[in-house]
Amino acid sequence: MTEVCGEKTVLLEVRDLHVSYGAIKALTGVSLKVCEGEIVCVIGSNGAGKSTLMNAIMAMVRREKGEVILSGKPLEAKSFRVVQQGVSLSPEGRKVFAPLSVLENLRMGAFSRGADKGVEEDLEWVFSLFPRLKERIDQYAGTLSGGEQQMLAIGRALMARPRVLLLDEPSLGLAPIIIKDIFRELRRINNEGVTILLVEQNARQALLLSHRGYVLQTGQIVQEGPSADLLANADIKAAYLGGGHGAGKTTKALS
Amino acid sequence: MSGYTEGIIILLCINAIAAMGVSLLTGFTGIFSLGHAAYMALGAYTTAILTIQHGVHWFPAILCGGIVAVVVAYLIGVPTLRLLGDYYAIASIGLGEAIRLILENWQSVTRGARGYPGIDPYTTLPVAAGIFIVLAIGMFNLINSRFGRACKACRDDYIASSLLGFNTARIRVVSLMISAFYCGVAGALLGGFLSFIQPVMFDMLKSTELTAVVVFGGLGSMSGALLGTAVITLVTELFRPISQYRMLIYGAVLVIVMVIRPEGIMGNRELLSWIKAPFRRKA
Amino acid sequence: MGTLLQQIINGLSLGSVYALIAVGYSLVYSILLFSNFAHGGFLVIGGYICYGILKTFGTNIWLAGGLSLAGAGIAAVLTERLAYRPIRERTNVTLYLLIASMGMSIVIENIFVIVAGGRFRALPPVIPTAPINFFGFATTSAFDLLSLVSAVVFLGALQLFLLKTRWGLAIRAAAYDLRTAGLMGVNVNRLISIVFFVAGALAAVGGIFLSVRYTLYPQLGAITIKAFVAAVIGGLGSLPGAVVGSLILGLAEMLTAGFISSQMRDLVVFSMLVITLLVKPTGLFGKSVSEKV
Amino acid sequence: MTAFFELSNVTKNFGGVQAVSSMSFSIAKGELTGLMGPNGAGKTTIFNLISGVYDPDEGSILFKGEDLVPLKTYQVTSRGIARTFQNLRLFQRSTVLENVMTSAQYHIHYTFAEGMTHLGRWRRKEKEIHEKSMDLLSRVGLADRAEQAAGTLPYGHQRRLEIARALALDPELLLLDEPAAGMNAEEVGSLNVLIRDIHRDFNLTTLVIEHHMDLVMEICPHIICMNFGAKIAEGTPDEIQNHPEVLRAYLGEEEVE
Repeated sequence: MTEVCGEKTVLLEVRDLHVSYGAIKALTGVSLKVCEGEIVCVIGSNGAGKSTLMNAIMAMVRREKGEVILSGKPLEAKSFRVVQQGVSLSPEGRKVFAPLSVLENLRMGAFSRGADKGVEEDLEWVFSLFPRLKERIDQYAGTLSGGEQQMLAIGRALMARPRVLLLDEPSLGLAPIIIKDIFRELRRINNEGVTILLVEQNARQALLLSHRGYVLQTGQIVQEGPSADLLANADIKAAYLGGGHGAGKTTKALS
Repeated sequence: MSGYTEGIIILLCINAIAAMGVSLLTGFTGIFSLGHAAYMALGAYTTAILTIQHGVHWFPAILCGGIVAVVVAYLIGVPTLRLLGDYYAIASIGLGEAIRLILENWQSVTRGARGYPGIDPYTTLPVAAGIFIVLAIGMFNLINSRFGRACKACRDDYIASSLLGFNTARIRVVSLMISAFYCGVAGALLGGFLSFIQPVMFDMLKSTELTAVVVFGGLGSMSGALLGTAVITLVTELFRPISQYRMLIYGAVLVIVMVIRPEGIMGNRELLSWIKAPFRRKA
Repeated sequence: MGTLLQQIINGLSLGSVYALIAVGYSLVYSILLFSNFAHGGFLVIGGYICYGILKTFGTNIWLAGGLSLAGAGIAAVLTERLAYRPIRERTNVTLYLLIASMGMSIVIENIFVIVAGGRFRALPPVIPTAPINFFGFATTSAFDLLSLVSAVVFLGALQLFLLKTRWGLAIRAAAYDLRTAGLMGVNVNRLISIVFFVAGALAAVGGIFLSVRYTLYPQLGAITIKAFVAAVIGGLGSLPGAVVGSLILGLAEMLTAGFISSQMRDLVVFSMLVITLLVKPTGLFGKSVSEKV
Repeated sequence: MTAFFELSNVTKNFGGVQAVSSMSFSIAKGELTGLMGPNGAGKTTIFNLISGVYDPDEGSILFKGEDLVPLKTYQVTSRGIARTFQNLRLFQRSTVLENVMTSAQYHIHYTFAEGMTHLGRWRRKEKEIHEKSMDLLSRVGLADRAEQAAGTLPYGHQRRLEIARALALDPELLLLDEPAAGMNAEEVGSLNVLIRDIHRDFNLTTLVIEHHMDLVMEICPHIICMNFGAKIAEGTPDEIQNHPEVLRAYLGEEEVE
């Protein structure tokens, strides 16, 4: 665990993160590292705490204990500061601003950059990644299809020019063919130098895309390693498909 | 007992009856109303008109006052209580003001804005205290019964409660009707206590005062509503020499309670939790 | 015919003042989803600042008006910071905000009762009220036209702000989803302060015109109830709804006063509220919101 | 011969997105059926359509021969259907016991006047409600937590409390929406046992939405799998496990090694 990044530098580090909602403990001591230029995925079933992890990094929920560090500097406890520090999130369920146009949604993504001249360039960059968005530039976001909304949500998060892009379930509710498109674009985005941390239920897709992976189960990391290893490891399927109970049976069925 | 003390106790009883009504609606059913003074007005005017113009004895007249308030609450409640949250709060202001305007403009019956004088002083201490005790017992029993639990269920989660088989719309209306009855009776007693009523006594400020007391005492606590009434009525008496500060204090109480302790003095607990369910002690 | 035209102009003028108040109220509602009952207080603060400055420093309406707008805006921001923010940060129960705003409304009103006294005060005659003749058809007052024009100017400015600026965009986004707007790097607390400032300043404009129309007194804020009604008729949280609802209400009031009886106008207002709530509870432009199960 | 419960050709759109499309299935009396599928497949929407939160755009939902579509939510309950919620909907401010009593009173009546005066049947019936609730709480293992505020229970316990609250309605058809979400392996194990036991002991017909594939496989002899609002497979656990569509839905579209 000591040197996951080897030669590369650690860009984002989560250290012993705890989060509770009232009496409900959602995260109990999550630690992980994301290296410069990497795609890291966190997989786990419904209710494992994946979205809570994303929201805690973004300071949308209170980090009860532990910290999140970006290039040696702790991320602040206010969401707008986190975005300014260089982390942005494409949230679960996309959450595009339905009554705003595609262009306005993208401009909202660049809000933290103020009057930065690079915004116009980045708009073109996002349109080059997702040409469908350019075709629908003046359309209300609410009228887009699910896949287009997901593209918009990712594009919007990219408009903040983040050092780390967080993605919360980009495959949620999308048809396989669209998921494939989106994951292909994610690889391209990564190739252009954006470090990505994504949480996914669609474990196979996420592991195929990422370099390294973590398995989250009821608020704790239970396994980690290079994605290829995780993918080959039969227990993983059981871990994210279920609580591990009766794992042998399921694993057999799926192998 | 001096007349002054007696007056304060009567006033306490009247305010407490109205506060219990509002507490059931706001604290237990989760409906925020800003028009409950109108139900007091209906009770007060009905009783005054019945006793003076029709020679009815004060006791049935007070009951009628309560019943008129219930009927109006029903007519108003059925259509408007479908609305949730702020919509109902605004509707209740509108309805409250409309009732007050009708009382002001219906000269032939209500004698208009100048008020209705000459009401029998039927609200003596035994009458006020007796009615208060009966209504208080009824209210405490009610919140510890099926209906009380149904109200709280609607307040906490109306979707879940409708899926647990509660007709939430009906529970909201019935809760409004009961609270209107309590306010109607309180209004009737107020008329008998002051011997004079006037539409302006039942304006939005009065409604706010009722809510302030309940919020201060604790939303979801009936004994809190009584405690709130006691504290606020007595403080008001203390501040009588500087009465222009009275409303300022009401307002400040609302804000401060919401900021510091939104659950009020009592939270949603009762002062004497054994009132809740006598047989539960052995459990 | 002449009377009708005249009442229509008066109605639109009154409606446009309601619109200034209703739009600010609706704007706050769209972001925080609670009815800010203290909104009427901002109007009164604006009115008294204007009155005070006109009385003390002579009759420069531009200075008095500007300071009045700024003062009411700042008062609104302070109200939010002191009373609402601590509640917002602790809970998402909007009922608590509603009750606190009721309290703030009473506090503001009674501060003026104590400090300025309950007297009715007339603003010095800085706004012309001379009658103006309309091609011989009707006469209306310069004041009515002026309040109509001012409302159009201020609402137009608001519209430009919302459509053309970065913060305006953020406000529109936040009106749809405040949480997600926060994810975009918007300082949500600052955004809310801006919204309250704008709402307070617009209320002050309404307050100045209302104090000319009805004189100034601490309970003048009670008139916001009509703006609330207008906002509900138009659809809570919708800005075009607030404007349309206000104009309808202003017209209804003036036509009732002109052709039926002046005592009936408030009753008409409240019956319109009831009818709207019965027929289309979400108002003319409102969206129905359903909770996720 | 009509089925005990039958969904036929049910379709529901939300603003152009088809959440459920032409879904049909039936459940025999006494069956323990699993409804599985990835997140966003439309499982919870099915529950909301059955319980009357939404009305379907097309199709019918028959329970013991009666169409549930025109009924309001509280009327659906009165026909003998109870459910739990994916995002817990307990009465947070009430105690654990009060939560169950709130639904246990559904079949134990006394009049409003008796409630107000605490005379007549009040004492006896309240006691009945109380005892029934305590029994159910012991059943789900929460009896010692009865006086605690529901919102302060740990996650797994809150899910069990929801089950007790639904059982207190004496349903014939019980709908469980992701009862194991957020539970750890150990809790899931004992939940399995609980679901199977109550299904048997209360003579229930049960429909369980579950994301945990192994939980469904272990307890449900009959499984329906859906994705994108439509049924993709139905059958026994063995059939489901080997169904290519199911594996694709769960593990991504490529062939499974």
